[in-house]
Amino acid sequence: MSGLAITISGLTIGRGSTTVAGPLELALGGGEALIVTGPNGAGKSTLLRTLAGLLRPLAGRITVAGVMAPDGEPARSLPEIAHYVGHRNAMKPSVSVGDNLRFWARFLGGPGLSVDDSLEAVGLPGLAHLPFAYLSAGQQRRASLARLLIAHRPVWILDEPTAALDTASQARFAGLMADHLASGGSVIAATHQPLGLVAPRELAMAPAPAEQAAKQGGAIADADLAAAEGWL
Amino acid sequence: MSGLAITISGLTIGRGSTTVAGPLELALGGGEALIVTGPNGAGKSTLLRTLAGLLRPLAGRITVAGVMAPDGEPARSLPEIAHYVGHRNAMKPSVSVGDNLRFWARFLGGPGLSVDDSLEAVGLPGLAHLPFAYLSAGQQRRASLARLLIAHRPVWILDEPTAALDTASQARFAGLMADHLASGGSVIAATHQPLGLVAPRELAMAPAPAEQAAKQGGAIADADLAAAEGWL
Amino acid sequence: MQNDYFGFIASAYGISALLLAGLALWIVLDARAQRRALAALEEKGVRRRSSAARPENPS
Amino acid sequence: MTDLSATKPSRFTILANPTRFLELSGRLQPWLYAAALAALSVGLTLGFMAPPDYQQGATVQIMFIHVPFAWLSMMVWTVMSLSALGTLVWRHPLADVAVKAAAPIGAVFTALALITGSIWGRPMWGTWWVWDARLTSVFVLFLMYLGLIALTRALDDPGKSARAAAILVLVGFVNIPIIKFSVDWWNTLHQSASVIRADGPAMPAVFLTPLLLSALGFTLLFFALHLTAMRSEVLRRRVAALSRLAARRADG
Amino acid sequence: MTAVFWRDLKLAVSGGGGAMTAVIFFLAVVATVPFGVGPDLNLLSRIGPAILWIGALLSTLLTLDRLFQADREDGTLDLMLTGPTPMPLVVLGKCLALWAASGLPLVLAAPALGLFLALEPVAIGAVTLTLLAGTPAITFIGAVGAAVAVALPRGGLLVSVLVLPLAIPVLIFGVSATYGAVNDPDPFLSPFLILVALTLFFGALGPIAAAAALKAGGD
Amino acid sequence: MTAVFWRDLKLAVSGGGGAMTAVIFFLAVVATVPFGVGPDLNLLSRIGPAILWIGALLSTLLTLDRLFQADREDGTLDLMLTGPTPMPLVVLGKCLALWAASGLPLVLAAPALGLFLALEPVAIGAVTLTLLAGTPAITFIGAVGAAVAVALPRGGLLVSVLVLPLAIPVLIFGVSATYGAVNDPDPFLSPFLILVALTLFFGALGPIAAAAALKAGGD
Ligand code: HEM
Ligand SMILES: Nc1ncnc2c1ncn2[C@@H]1O[C@H](COP(=O)(O)OP(=O)(O)OP(=O)(O)O)[C@@H](O)[C@H]1O
Ligand SMILES: Nc1ncnc2c1ncn2[C@@H]1O[C@H](COP(=O)(O)OP(=O)(O)OP(=O)(O)O)[C@@H](O)[C@H]1O
Ligand SMILES: [Mg+2]
Ligand SMILES: [Mg+2]
Repeated sequence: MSGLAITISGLTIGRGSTTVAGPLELALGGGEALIVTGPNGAGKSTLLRTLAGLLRPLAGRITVAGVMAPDGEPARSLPEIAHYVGHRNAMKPSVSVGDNLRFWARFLGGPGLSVDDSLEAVGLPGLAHLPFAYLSAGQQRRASLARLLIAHRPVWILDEPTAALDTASQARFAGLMADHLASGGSVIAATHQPLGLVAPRELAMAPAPAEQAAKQGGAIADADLAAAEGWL
Repeated sequence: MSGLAITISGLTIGRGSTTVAGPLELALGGGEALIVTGPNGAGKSTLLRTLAGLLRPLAGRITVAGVMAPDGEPARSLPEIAHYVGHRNAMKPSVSVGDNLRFWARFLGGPGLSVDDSLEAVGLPGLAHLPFAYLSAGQQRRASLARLLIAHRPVWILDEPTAALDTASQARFAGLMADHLASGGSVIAATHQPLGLVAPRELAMAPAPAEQAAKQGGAIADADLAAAEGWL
Repeated sequence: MQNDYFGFIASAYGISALLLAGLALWIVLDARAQRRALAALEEKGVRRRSSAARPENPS
Repeated sequence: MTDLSATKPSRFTILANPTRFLELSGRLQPWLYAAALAALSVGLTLGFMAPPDYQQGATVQIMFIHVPFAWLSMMVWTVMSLSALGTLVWRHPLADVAVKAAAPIGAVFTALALITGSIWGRPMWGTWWVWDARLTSVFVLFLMYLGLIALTRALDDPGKSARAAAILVLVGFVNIPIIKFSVDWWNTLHQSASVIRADGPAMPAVFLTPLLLSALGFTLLFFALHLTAMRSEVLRRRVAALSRLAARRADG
Repeated sequence: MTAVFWRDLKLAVSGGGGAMTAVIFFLAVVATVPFGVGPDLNLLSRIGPAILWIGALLSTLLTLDRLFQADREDGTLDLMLTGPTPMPLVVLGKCLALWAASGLPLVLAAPALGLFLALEPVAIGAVTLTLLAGTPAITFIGAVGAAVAVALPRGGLLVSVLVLPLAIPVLIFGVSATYGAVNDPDPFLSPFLILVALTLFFGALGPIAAAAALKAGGD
Repeated sequence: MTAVFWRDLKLAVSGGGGAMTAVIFFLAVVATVPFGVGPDLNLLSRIGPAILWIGALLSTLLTLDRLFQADREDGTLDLMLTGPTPMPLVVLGKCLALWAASGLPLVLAAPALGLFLALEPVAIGAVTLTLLAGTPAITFIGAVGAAVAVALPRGGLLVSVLVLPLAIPVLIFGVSATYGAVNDPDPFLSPFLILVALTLFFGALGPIAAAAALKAGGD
């Protein structure tokens, strides 16, 4: 159950060939939550997208062990056992909430709640038939979070998940995360507001090295420039 | 200076032909801030978009008095003396921050800070030459808030303005709002987190009828029908 | 004979010279614009630490 | 940089370091331009003094530019294909810079081959344009140059378009042999190779010498312009990189 | 309005090269035709004007569909709707910028392509002139379609049903005016004048209708 | 993959209206050419197959540009890239859906338009058959272009520009197979088989290349 182990070693993240942060070292087990904090532009989103497999790391490795991928083999990479919820909701506005979720259930595969149950869990009971575009910002976010429940994945990677949620929904979502952790999953979330988790681990992203240098004297070191230019 | 007076009488707001909330009665003067709160789907965004002139009210009137529009005539409608900052940033990703702001300064007209000064005010000094897409989510939001300063408008209509901001920027923006109020303007903001305003007035919106109905487990047929009508 | 073809030959050479000159001009102007952009950045304070010590020569 | 040049620079570090590349190319550049201008002026002067051809009359003058332009249009794409291999195999940024910088120059040479050919075709064939295999394949080459330019310029992030551009270049390379051998495979109005052929050139020296000289001159000119364009491209990327650093430096 | 015009023009010319691609696409369309019908210059010169017009219509349509979509998605449209400039003027500015960035280069490229298709000088002149007079109409019609598409969640269908039938008369009068200039019995002036009238008509009506659609479709 | 196929098919048929636009545009192209050529039925039936093919090629291009763009903008592409289905299969599903929604109606409309252009029955049959065999290839090639252009702010036209040179061989073999069926000395089978081979080849290569491009273009 608590076999899940994520190990990040020497991970340098970046956009294009520009280094944004790193190298990072980290180990996360089942039942643990990691909160990524830091000022705007520190690289939180960049880190989460790298973990989700959407950006190539500039250096370093991410390994997972101890869990099965949905296809029954032991998992070999983080993306195949993870859910990623980014800034965008990944739902078609003109399609009904239920059809949207049913599509993702079929596409993602694996065991999970039914559409109605997962909508109930995020506090949108009986809205399955409405076109997604007709929901308010917070309701859209909640429908998109329902995707976490509709196909089971041990790891949740969440980028500001509670951005548009009202207080009641934030509490409800904190409960969902607690359940997920209790069942041996883990959560990696970037946020600017408290998420209501009990004793999460925290990764505070420092302002980039260049930023410190800038504060110290306004110049950018050759090494930083070279890293930014991304030449060999 | 403090002649600004906004009067809302019998205002019923809605999407398409579906009523979302109302009728609302409200009077707001210069120097006053109104915080609109309520659960997701209560109709906060609908109200702000109606005030900004982007949705037609289903019933009721919005009147303004006591200020000049940018063209020098006495203002006759709220939109012409208001800034609206919605969920989206209204900036072109491939254009530099400075050019984006310069365009809005020309388009909106009226007196205001220079591009450099307004960027300084939101904590992005010297970034005018960067393409907007190079900024992180929170930096983008801040650049978009700089638009409030670049062309003066007495009323600011803000939909979750601090969504992606880090703590330092939230405090800085609270300062900007306080200055605006002190100079006789007013602020109408929808939010789920405290905005750091001193003694704002508050409008708590009730949950949307559809959701209430759904929660009571009965009569959703009405909402269905209304939604279907709105869809056509 | 000579005269009949003079127009063709002259226009062939003329257009070639024109296009090539245009290309060269564009390339040179672009090079200058980039150098100027770099200089503007450095002026704004985005400076390389070593560039103060050793003048760069992107001539 | 002193520390870098103190250690013996291998070929690898020279290409791996943009500052070093800028330095070396800056030194090479003037010589390339000078050589190009010298070869061109001698070649074209000799060309003007050449006697009219018995078949083509004075229009043979056009040959001294048309043929080099046509050769270059193919050579530039070949150079880009080699660079594209560099992008795909070694992921070297300089290779992508080379592709991006070469594309507009290649497009201009191709356009000039088309234009001078057209102008030559009017007196020789009685028409500006026919849709035969050689002409059409060169026109397609021109379109591919333009598509490539559009692709390399559409993204503001240089690293992103590199692989796509490299693949496009390699796919487009199929067209080069088609252009070269179109005159042999299909019968066309255009005349077949008389310089670059297995049994040696079949052309009198009065024409051959100026032709080869001006071809050499235009080739050198290409390399010189290419080098300048590559230098601006490297600088453009440096500006972009510094801008990003500045973005992160903005106080949080 | 001029602010909108210049900004859109800059965006079109620099960002992603809307302008250049339209011309390249036009070139490419014209180049495919000889592959299809064969290299017979006689035949090509007969169908040439029609091909040029079809190519122009197609590449204008391709640039059009995102005229307002991009502005809506990033929220710019909201601000334009409530801004101090009347909305029809904003739409007009956007249309003119789009035409200057993609229609005008097309018109300028037409003579060269005419040579490729072995058109006579008169035909080349006529085709360029009719394109100059007619392509703005396509842009204005397309603007209405783009506005409707932006406003309705499922507007796509309506756009094609709306825009193409309106654009086809422009195509037909453009082509027939061109042939009128070349073939003696056919008239040139009357279809050309109709073309100009169409452009003026849609130039006035298009922005107003598009602005109305955008206003009605706000959400 | 089937999930992707059905969803995209539903979206295309109900929402974007790509299907309808393609067919209407096809009609428009075919309807304008007789204007240029004049009422000479003989000539029309000679160039008819070529016109049908060119029309089909161009209208397929019209639908292609947003193949991945919409998915990218709402974040769907992110999830598809990291999901359990291999990306080439996802792309294949999307391509097949697009073809079923826009290519198939074209093929079905071809016989009617053939009559309009005074083609002989054999030619109509041949053109329909070659279109059926050849249009999927265009869609698959187009997918690569759409994938490359997905990251671009206004990639639409760029797609067509990148795609057209690659699609020209399909056009050539499609047209020559059709003429082969009509004119006796020319062969029908060998160009037709090449056409089928092209479709199979691009059916395998296109999704793989497109998937690679999508992966590389992530941000
Ligand atoms: C737009 C029209 C034309 C195009 C696109 C074109 C293209 C080319 C190309 C690509 C080559 C290089 C062939 C190779 O290296 O094998 C070439 C060579 C040549 N072209 Fe043209 N050409 C055009 C018109 C003409 C005309 C009108 C003439 C003269 C009647 C002409 C005469 C030649 C000659 C003499 C060569 C050199 C062949 C050799 O020695 O290899 N071209 N042309
Ligand atoms: N699409 C992009 N292309 C290039 N650079 C980017 C892109 N997005 C972000 N960046 C840069 O990467 C750096 C880190 O951005 P990131 O989005 O990871 O920050 P963040 O920590 O998520 O900030 P926020 O709290 O504002 O969301 C920033 O300096 C930003 O300028
Ligand atoms: N575009 C739309 N079309 C039709 N109905 C909509 C649309 N957007 C929202 N609604 C409906 O209007 C009601 C109010 O939505 P609104 O966006 O105003 O809520 P909100 O208070 O802003 O919520 P949140 O806190 O989630 O932003 C909701 O019930 C929603 O279903
Ligand atoms: Mg972020
Ligand atoms: Mg809201």
